[in-house]
Amino acid sequence: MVQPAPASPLFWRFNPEIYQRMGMKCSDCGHITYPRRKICPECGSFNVKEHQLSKTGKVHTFCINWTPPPNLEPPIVNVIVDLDGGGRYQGLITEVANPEDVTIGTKVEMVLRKVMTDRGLNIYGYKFRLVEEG
Amino acid sequence: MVQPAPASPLFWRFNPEIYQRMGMKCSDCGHITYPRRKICPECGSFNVKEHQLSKTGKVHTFCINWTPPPNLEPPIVNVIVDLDGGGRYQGLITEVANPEDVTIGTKVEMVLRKVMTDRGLNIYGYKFRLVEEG
Amino acid sequence: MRGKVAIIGVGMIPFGELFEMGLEEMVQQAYINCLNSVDKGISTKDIKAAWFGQWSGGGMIGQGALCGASLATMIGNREIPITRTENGCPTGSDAFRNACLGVASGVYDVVLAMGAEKMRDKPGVESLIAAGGGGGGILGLHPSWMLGMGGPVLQALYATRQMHELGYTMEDYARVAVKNHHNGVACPYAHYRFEVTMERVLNSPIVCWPLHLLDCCPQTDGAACAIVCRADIAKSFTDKPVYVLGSNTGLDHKNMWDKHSFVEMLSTVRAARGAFEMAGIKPDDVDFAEIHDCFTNTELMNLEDIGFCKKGEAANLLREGYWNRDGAKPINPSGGLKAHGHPIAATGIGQICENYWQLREEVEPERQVKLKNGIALSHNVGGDAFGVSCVTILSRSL
Amino acid sequence: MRGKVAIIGVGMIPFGELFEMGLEEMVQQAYINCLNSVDKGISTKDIKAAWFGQWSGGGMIGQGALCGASLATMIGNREIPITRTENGCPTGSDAFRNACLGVASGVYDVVLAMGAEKMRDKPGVESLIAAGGGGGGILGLHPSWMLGMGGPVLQALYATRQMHELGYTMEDYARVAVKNHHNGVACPYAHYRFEVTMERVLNSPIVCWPLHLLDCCPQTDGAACAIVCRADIAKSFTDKPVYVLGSNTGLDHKNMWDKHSFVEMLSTVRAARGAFEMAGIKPDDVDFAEIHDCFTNTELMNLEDIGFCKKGEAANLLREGYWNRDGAKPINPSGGLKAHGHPIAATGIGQICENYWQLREEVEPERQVKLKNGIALSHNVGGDAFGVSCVTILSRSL
Ligand SMILES: [Zn+2]
Ligand SMILES: [Zn+2]
Repeated sequence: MVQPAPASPLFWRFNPEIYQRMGMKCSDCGHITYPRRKICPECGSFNVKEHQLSKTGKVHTFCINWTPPPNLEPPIVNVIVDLDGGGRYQGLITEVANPEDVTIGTKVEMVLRKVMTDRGLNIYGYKFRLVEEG
Repeated sequence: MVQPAPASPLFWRFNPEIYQRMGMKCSDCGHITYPRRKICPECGSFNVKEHQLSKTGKVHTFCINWTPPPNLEPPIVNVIVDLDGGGRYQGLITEVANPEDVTIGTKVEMVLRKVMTDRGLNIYGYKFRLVEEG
Repeated sequence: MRGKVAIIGVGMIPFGELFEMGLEEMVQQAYINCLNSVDKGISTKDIKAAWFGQWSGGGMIGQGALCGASLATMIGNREIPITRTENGCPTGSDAFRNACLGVASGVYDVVLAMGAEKMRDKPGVESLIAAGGGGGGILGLHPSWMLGMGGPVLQALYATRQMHELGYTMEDYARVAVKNHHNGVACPYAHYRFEVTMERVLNSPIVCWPLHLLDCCPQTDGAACAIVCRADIAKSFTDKPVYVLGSNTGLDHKNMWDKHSFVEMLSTVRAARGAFEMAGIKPDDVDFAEIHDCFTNTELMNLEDIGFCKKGEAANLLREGYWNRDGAKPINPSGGLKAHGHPIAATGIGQICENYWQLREEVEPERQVKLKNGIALSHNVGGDAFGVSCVTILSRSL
Repeated sequence: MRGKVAIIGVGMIPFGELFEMGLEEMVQQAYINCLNSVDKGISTKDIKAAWFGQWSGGGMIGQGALCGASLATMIGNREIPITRTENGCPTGSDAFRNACLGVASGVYDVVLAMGAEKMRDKPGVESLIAAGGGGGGILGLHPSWMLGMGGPVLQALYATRQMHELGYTMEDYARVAVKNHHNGVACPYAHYRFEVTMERVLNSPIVCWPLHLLDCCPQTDGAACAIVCRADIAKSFTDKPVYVLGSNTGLDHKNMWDKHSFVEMLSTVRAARGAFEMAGIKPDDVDFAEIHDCFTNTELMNLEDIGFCKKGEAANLLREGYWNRDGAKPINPSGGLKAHGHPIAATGIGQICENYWQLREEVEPERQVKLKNGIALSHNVGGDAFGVSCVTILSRSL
């Protein structure tokens, strides 16, 4: 797979999106998404503004991948998370001993982790960790 | 660039094309080309047969590449060769001290050389060498 | 489009692991078969334009930069315009749609739609990775968002939610594989021609829970094409043309996290709605269909999204035999992607070949479905996050 | 097609090294500019289908699998069908052609043609290699045949033979750069807005003899789009629509060794012949043109192949000022690929934007060409071994 090097402009452009979890919200239809853009993908409105995505949410759906790409150790748990405050986020679960602990509705929070290495450089991003219920 | 590994089926399929210089000739329009195929690319005829390409010919056109891809040492001389007996062939000149020795009409012959390495394996093919005029 | 365009010939090669054939040879054999299929004969020179569906652009085999000239060289016809189209898994059926528009435009009387894909020159995992399943960069997004994604993951995220919202089970999914493998046995063009039992599916390794290996379609090489022409001149090529009633592409978000639902694909809903409208018919008017069963759970979702049944009913109907080859509405008599194979850009046109043959009642008696209205539908869904779907509706009469 | 299709709005962004913009933002800005350009206004909902020209598929930036859903998500319109097309360097103009066919088909009244390319997220050499200049595998061929090939090599093989057969010189080639850079200075959308002298071109490093660095167009990011509609409803959107008289794609062999000549490109010859026939006009009827000068020698060849002069005459006419912006037949008043830049899939639609503005006499007075017949032509050539060419003929009247 051809992919951008960690030093490429794509990575630089996405810094606020990734590390500050900066997304957008449509002033017309209320759709929340990321990355930021000029036009709402849901309704086509140009009336959009920056929106700070939450770090916490609940699992909307998930799967347990036993045949991930090289450099990922199976099983990995992919999730789509309903973020508190709106919007959905796509990612991986980290630090879970038993994949069966993840189910629809499970509470999770984002933690910064190394997501991959490319040509010797680390690439960081958010993964989801299960929230201990008190 | 995504490219096939040296052990991929593509390389196996092209063995006769490369090492035996096996091409095709159209029985209807006389067009000679490679690789072999079921339909003449020139006239669309299905009436084609195998054709043994010659090892010798004359330079039809050429250029001197000072910015070749990595792993090739500039200058390299690219040529299109009118093969004796018909057909044209595309390739690189080898073993020429002075690129200016190559010009339109120069006599050349094919010699088997290593053309590249990929993941530690050598890939062989033909290059063109200038023919000493007796 | 209805009433303007007809199919007068189709050609396909048996799908499979065709290590001995390059993309060019696959295309040429499908093309020769197609020309030969035209009842009253046709010459290359009769074809005035072509659309070349090709998905990977050669990423699988270093065939980058495939373009119109590639197909022109393969079929030996450089006197016509050819466009290469790419639209995810529906690439072939969308190329067919563009070919139909070309005819409907009045600019070209007779045109070719070709779809071909070489998936098997690389081993499975590497091939999936070449296609972008590997993570970073794909879709122009940050790897943090895409890490660990890929075809089975995308579909499994739907499958889990289908189980949660609709009560579907892994047994329901397995039953789709059982049905389609059974159909594939009778199809000489199919990649996998063996039966599977529900036990075998459920005991096959988990690829991505809740999907087993035998819930996934294979990686397949293949090529398929069709010649379409103005409906009013079709009878000069064959006494049994098949008419294009509707051909539509529907879209949805390219990112998973923008989807409104994981038990429904709006791309399919939109493609079907538009195609039925164009055709002036209803889902009930369709005799049988070829549906995009890239994964078993997808077939159930598609049947509902197309409108063949209500949301949540597809699995029950499957148990009752409703979708069987001899049932009320046969689905995937060819074996579907599951057994027939899924050479991306060839898949959609391969479905059209199958429907052409079925509507002309030319297939093996065992495989032939019963015709009532003489109307067939085919469907694909794919692309980024299943954001693209195509539906094609064919009829043996106008 | 003549008489059926009109352009009612266009949008482009300034081409350049747009490190701060991703593909999505480039597309969105071009789209917003395009909607805003429609004199009597238009809404997104008026657009009923789109064609998305995109060449690299994201190979340059890991944007593999770009498809209809990608553009739908970018422009926030998932209610319409969108096809991604790819056809080498003419990708944009071929997407435009498909959009015109869509309108002519009668299925869609108003459609969008979008072209966009991100070339500069990778450094130049790596970017060329990503595009297949690196040798083996590209085109599905053995590396023994493709080693050391790439854009400049392919064109230099023609340039050498032009010098041999037609007596062209490196000075002749340099003069093309001088002219087009001069034009580019006056174009606010151009990537390179500086003059060059013949000496500067001839003293720039040799990239691939006989071509110097300043004989080559730059690698550029960009996006451009156009809205086309049924000619008979165009006046409801603008009092000054521009009509599409002809739009044609011509092909030739995809392999260099199959070419009959290295001083002529049959792809261009065929594209032009068909477009003139469709338009019902002759080359002499064209006031001015945007021509594919990816390399300086290519412009001379194209002028001959299109039929603006006889083979071997283009360089003399250039010396005489015939092709200058104030000459008898202005060529590349925008600066051409050479100065305006060459973001592959955006290039052809960018030319159409320029011709639309010129025909409506909307550009800066200095850049405005003189109109006689009010007819403009644009041209691209590229793809495997320059096997694909597109010619588009526009007119301010029908
Ligand atoms: Zn909105
Ligand atoms: Zn021939």
